[in-house]
Amino acid sequence: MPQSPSLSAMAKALSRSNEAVLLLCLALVIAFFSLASSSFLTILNIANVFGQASLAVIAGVGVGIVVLAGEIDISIGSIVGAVGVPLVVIMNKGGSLELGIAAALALALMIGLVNGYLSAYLGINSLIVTLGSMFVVRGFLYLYTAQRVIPDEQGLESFYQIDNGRLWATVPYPALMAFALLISFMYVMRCRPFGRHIYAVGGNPDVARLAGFDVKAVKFVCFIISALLAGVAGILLSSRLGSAVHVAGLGFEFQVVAAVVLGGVSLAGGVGSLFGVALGVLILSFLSNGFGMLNLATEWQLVVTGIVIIATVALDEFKRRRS
Amino acid sequence: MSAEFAQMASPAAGPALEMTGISKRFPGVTALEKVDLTLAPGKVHALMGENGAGKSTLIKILAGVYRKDAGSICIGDAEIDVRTPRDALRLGIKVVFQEIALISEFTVAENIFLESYPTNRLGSIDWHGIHRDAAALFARIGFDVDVAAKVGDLPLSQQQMVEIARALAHRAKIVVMDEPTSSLTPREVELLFKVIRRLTDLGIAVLYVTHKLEEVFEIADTVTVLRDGRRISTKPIGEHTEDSLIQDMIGRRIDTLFPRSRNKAESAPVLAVEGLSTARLRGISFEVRAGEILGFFGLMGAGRTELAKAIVGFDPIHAGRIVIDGKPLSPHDTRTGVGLGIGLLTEDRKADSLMLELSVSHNASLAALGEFTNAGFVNESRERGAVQGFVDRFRIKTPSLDQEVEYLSGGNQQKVLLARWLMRGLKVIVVDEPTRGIDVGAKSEIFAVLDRLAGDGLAVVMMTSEMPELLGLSDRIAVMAEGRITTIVNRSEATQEALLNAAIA
Amino acid sequence: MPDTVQPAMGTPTRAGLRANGPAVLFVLLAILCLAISLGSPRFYAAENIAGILRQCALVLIIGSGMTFLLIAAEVDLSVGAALAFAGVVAMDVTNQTGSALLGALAGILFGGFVGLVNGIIVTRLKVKSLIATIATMMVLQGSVFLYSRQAIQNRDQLPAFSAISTGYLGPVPMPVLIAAVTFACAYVVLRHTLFGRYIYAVGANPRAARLSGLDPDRLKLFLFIITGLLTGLSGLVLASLMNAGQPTAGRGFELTVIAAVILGGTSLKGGRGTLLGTLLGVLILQVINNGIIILGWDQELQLVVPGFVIVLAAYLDIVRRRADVR
Amino acid sequence: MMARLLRLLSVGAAALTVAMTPAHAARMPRKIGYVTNYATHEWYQNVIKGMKARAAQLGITLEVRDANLDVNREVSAAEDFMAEGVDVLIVTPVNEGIVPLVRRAKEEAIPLLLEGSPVKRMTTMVATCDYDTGYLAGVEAGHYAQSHLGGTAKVMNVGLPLLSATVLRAHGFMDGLRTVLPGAALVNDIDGGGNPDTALAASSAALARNADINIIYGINDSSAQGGLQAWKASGRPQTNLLVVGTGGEGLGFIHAMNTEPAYKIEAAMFPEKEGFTAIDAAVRLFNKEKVPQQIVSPSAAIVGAAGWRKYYAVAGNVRTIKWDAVNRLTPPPQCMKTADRS
Repeated sequence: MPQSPSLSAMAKALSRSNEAVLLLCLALVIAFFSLASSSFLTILNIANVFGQASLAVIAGVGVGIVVLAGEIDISIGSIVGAVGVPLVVIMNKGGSLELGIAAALALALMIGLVNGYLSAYLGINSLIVTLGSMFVVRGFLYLYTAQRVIPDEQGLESFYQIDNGRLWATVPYPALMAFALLISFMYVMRCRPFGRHIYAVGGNPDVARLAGFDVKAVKFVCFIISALLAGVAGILLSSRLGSAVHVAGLGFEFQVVAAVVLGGVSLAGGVGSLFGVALGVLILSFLSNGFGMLNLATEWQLVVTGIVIIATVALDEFKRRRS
Repeated sequence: MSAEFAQMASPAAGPALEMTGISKRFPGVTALEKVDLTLAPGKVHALMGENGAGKSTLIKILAGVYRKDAGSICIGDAEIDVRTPRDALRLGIKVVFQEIALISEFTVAENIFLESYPTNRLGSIDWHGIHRDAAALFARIGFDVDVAAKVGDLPLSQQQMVEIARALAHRAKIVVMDEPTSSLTPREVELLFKVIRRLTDLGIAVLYVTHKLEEVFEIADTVTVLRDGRRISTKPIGEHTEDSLIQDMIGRRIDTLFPRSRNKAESAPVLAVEGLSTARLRGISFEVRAGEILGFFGLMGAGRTELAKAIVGFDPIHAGRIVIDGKPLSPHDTRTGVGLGIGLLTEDRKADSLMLELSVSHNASLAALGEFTNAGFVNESRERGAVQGFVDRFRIKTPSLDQEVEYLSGGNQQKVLLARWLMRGLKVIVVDEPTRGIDVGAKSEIFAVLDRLAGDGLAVVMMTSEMPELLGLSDRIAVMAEGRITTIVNRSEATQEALLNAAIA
Repeated sequence: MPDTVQPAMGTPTRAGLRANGPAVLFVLLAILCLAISLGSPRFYAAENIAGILRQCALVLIIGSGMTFLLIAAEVDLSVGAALAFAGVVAMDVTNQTGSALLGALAGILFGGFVGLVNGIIVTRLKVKSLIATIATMMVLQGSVFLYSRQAIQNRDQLPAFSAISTGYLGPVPMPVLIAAVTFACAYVVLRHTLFGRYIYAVGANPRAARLSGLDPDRLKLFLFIITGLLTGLSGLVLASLMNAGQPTAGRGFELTVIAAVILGGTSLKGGRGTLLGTLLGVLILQVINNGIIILGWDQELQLVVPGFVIVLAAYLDIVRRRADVR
Repeated sequence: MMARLLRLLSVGAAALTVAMTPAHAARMPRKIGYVTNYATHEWYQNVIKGMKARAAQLGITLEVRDANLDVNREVSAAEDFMAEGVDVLIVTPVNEGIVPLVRRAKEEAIPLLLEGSPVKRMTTMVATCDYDTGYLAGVEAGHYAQSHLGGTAKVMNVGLPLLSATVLRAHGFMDGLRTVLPGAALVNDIDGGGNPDTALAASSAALARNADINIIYGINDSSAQGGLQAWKASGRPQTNLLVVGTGGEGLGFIHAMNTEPAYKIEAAMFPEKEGFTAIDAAVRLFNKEKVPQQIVSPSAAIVGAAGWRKYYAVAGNVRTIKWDAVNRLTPPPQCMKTADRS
């Protein structure tokens, strides 16, 4: 081979993937709103959108991984809401922020373990499993909080800063967090054996089994990753809201799944990339921000977003059938 | 690289692998009964037997897919325990299955190192090394392929080479090949044999599973024949004749395979295809008469399956017309096709024909269901009656009409699908590789059915890559190459050589 | 594999109909009713039963269509949003024309139209129904407010309109009657007609269905329309029940319906499922909801318990299938 | 229709400007941003109408964004407003999850006015008194029960535990009721989800458990109507029943009072007036005036069909507020109870 084969491989992969298309869409969206609204293309606003998108990016990475492994996780919305409780309660009881975060992640981990065990090892359809845990977790959340917001009474500066802090007073911390997580998981999916195993398991479980991968274990871990990332998103959110909000994350799962599919990840598994997922999230976030700028009523936002999703996915599907 | 190969070519001291008294039972059947098998380094050992004889079970045990119930497997004088495919690989056993075990979304190079990605000291995958080594491997076995290509984009034959290269990559000392030529062109078979000889030169022991006689005589050093899960014989190939092998395999003579009750039909054409062109086919024209079997021969990728799917209206066509009994079939529309009385028995039963979780009865009646219906309501008793009739007539082995078809053997599944078509009055039936993955017993039954159908005045179009099948059954033979029909000859003047030349042209 | 062994020999199972599936659910339902009635005899009060059945009606009407869709390996998440919109349309047209009949027709037809759109997006644009109907759900939730920002009241208090939900036929509440008829028709169609058999076929293997002369896409289009029409019908009943067209109604209703169908043992992969199962699934979920209130428990449990039940049922189904294979 | 309504409003309001506008012409904010929590709900549509009308009079640009009941979305929308640089920010909290937002607004020196419900560390809010509103209606209900229901009061509260405000209303109602009928009992206290269909479902189950009630209280109009519909669906007559709704959000309660015999009392909160008051409060904040913790927007208990005609005129699908009547209501300087102390 004349030039590095791995490079040519990546070049091929990119040309096949629809990330190029997504980048174009994103560019168009941004261009459109910049022209339509003077206050859109300001550093502060763009920074804001990245901050606002970060929750969905973080959770989207997790869900993306699960979908790439050929499963699905719609319990993340409930997890995002639930982890705030141990976090805030422990802080209020005089515990440290670190302790609270540990507890929050522990809760997420627990849910992930259950999801993973039921889906991967008992072989129950993951849509059913996570639908179930979505109900159960939200239900217990309501029970525990009696459907009241639990406010943070310590007012720890560090807790406030987690989501509301900004680097150089512009870049929101959550955006940095999301970026870091995205990059590291992109690296895992591309350059760590485990990442490749996920693709293999999603792409063709039988072959993966023959190749000696522990298919169940791989899926199991994917559910845990997804739950933990949802947990991280939940921690950021409760810092953003300065409290544990029982209704936080309601319907979040739909947004994220939509973004993941929009990002070109096939629900059949094995096809797609986390970069695509991030682009999917950004497109939706910029849309809703821009709509706000144009004072577009909620109803119109819903309508347009829905149509955009259908159009993009249909286009991608069309491309696939062509090639 | 060369260093590694040097190590691999270990002096042929003692057997590479010894299996003794291997037994395996499944609920209801005994798949293997005290089977012994010994592989010598640098030699090709052929494992023969009709489907159902236990070949696949044996190699799956070797591959760690199944666990053996009894017996022992030894490498050298150490007994080994193969729990998982990974174990097998670790022990230097590489099995190349019929269904290519590659991730089609991955590149060739990545697939080769699937089991154990080379990583740098940080534990991240060394992509550059992977592509370099992969290229080197293919150079070794004298096979040229773009290692950066997506496996899904390669033809089957090349995917098989990738599988074999994987064996080298893992320094396997034992390579098992399950029916490796079932989907290869003669040219590709040549290449495969070259590669196999390379492997033996490297001191690798090859277990070559097949049911094709000519190949065995060309490549094998020793032959073991299984029948009904028992070992019938193990001899050096020199001590075998074709007949003796067949005797051992099926305990019955081959000519009984192709019963011919008919004499050549001289009726009007029922199916006429004129200038048919699709993405893969160019100007195909032919006619089939009632009571005639027209065989289509061609190499892999000659376009037989495409033709089959086009003439029943499953795939879109660019040009040409298909006429059944004088009435034109509207293209890319199976409804009128079925209405006019043309049906297709597909090559890939699972993907294209079987409804795995539905019952034998529902599978069999699907196409004819309309005929058991009045005012939209299905008369189940009539339906089941009809199905039962075919179950008896074809001797379909099933515990009940309500059994999920998934749990039937390949042969019985094929009979169910035949019943699906025969239950409604067909004028033309197109059969694509009708005996793929079916054991010899069922084969001859299916041949008999096809023969009888033609006898009853059906026009039969048969796509096949099995020369004996072709010559045994067809009245006329059309040969295809690169989407064209190169020649159509009467069976009487057809010879294997002539057909092959026409196919390669 | 060429030499498939035949493990299932000797254990005949009613393929596609899974006779033993509903049995488990029936026992579950019986236990629930018994337990609740022990906790509170009021459970068996005629009006409570009527109340439960009235709630079941809404779910069951749509559930019948959803069962068709899932068996054909598709799904419709937009029913909740369509439910509300159809109710609004029905009420509005009733007010405009002064005829409850026209209103009812309009509501039902609107539902059918939504189904048509869903069907076209899925079968023509080839967008996976899971994502396609999430999108149409958004569109509907938005456009319903474009149609009417406030609840549309039964302006002229047409008794005919409220009768749709509050009326009785003998002892049977109207909605229950409507649901029963719908269910009966759906059951016969699925179990005894050509169409029903084709639904299973298309769900089990669309390519095989097409080779046998069916048109899977057209059939799926039909199924989306049917589900849509039934959603419209259900929306009409709801609107009548509330005596107004409420744009905000039906949030999350899609999950209730799908949960019930899944609980009924219908496979998300297609090709497997029964309406009997769906009926039991609906009854179980509504009995749970009702029981929690009757027993005066925390209403939050209305989320927790069904969650457990669904997963449990799915698990039992797997266990049973494993047993079948042995 | 919208346009026509606005014209009506501004005409009505124009008459008042003389009375309303402060004597010394204050500096006017250029642009006010309002993040509402549920723009598609009738209540907030009317709040927005009130705001728009007042802003138009004072020549202020008003931009409205909707959180659609998602507090995260609400914070984002407020963020965006601050990035755009509005002069005053008005927020209707979805819940207490906006505390950090309050701090950020302070840090960025943008005056922040809350509407509807309070949160910790806020400067001020404009709101009707939820407890008082319930209380007033409770008193009226008490009198009604004495004269029409034989002096017994067995209440089913179609509630919404989800929001502290709606909980306060229920408390207020019961306390008010007990001032007249000390024996008044809360028989069923259920979660109606604040929307009619959930309210309907929950109520019918609750009625099945214990139908021995004669008063249905709904924490908003949808809940009250859900409860009433459940009562009707169970085949009971409306005699000896009193239904009390809360909010006076839109046309719903007017229609109900006209057509439903039992729907006699409405705890009205006049959303238009609340919006109107909010804009004036925003102006005061902008001018750094001293403002109390809560600027109270008036509420009243409306009794019978005659009652609502006092405050509203209805033409087809449009209701028009009678400003003079509403403005004559004098709100208490502060509420009896608020979320903080509840």
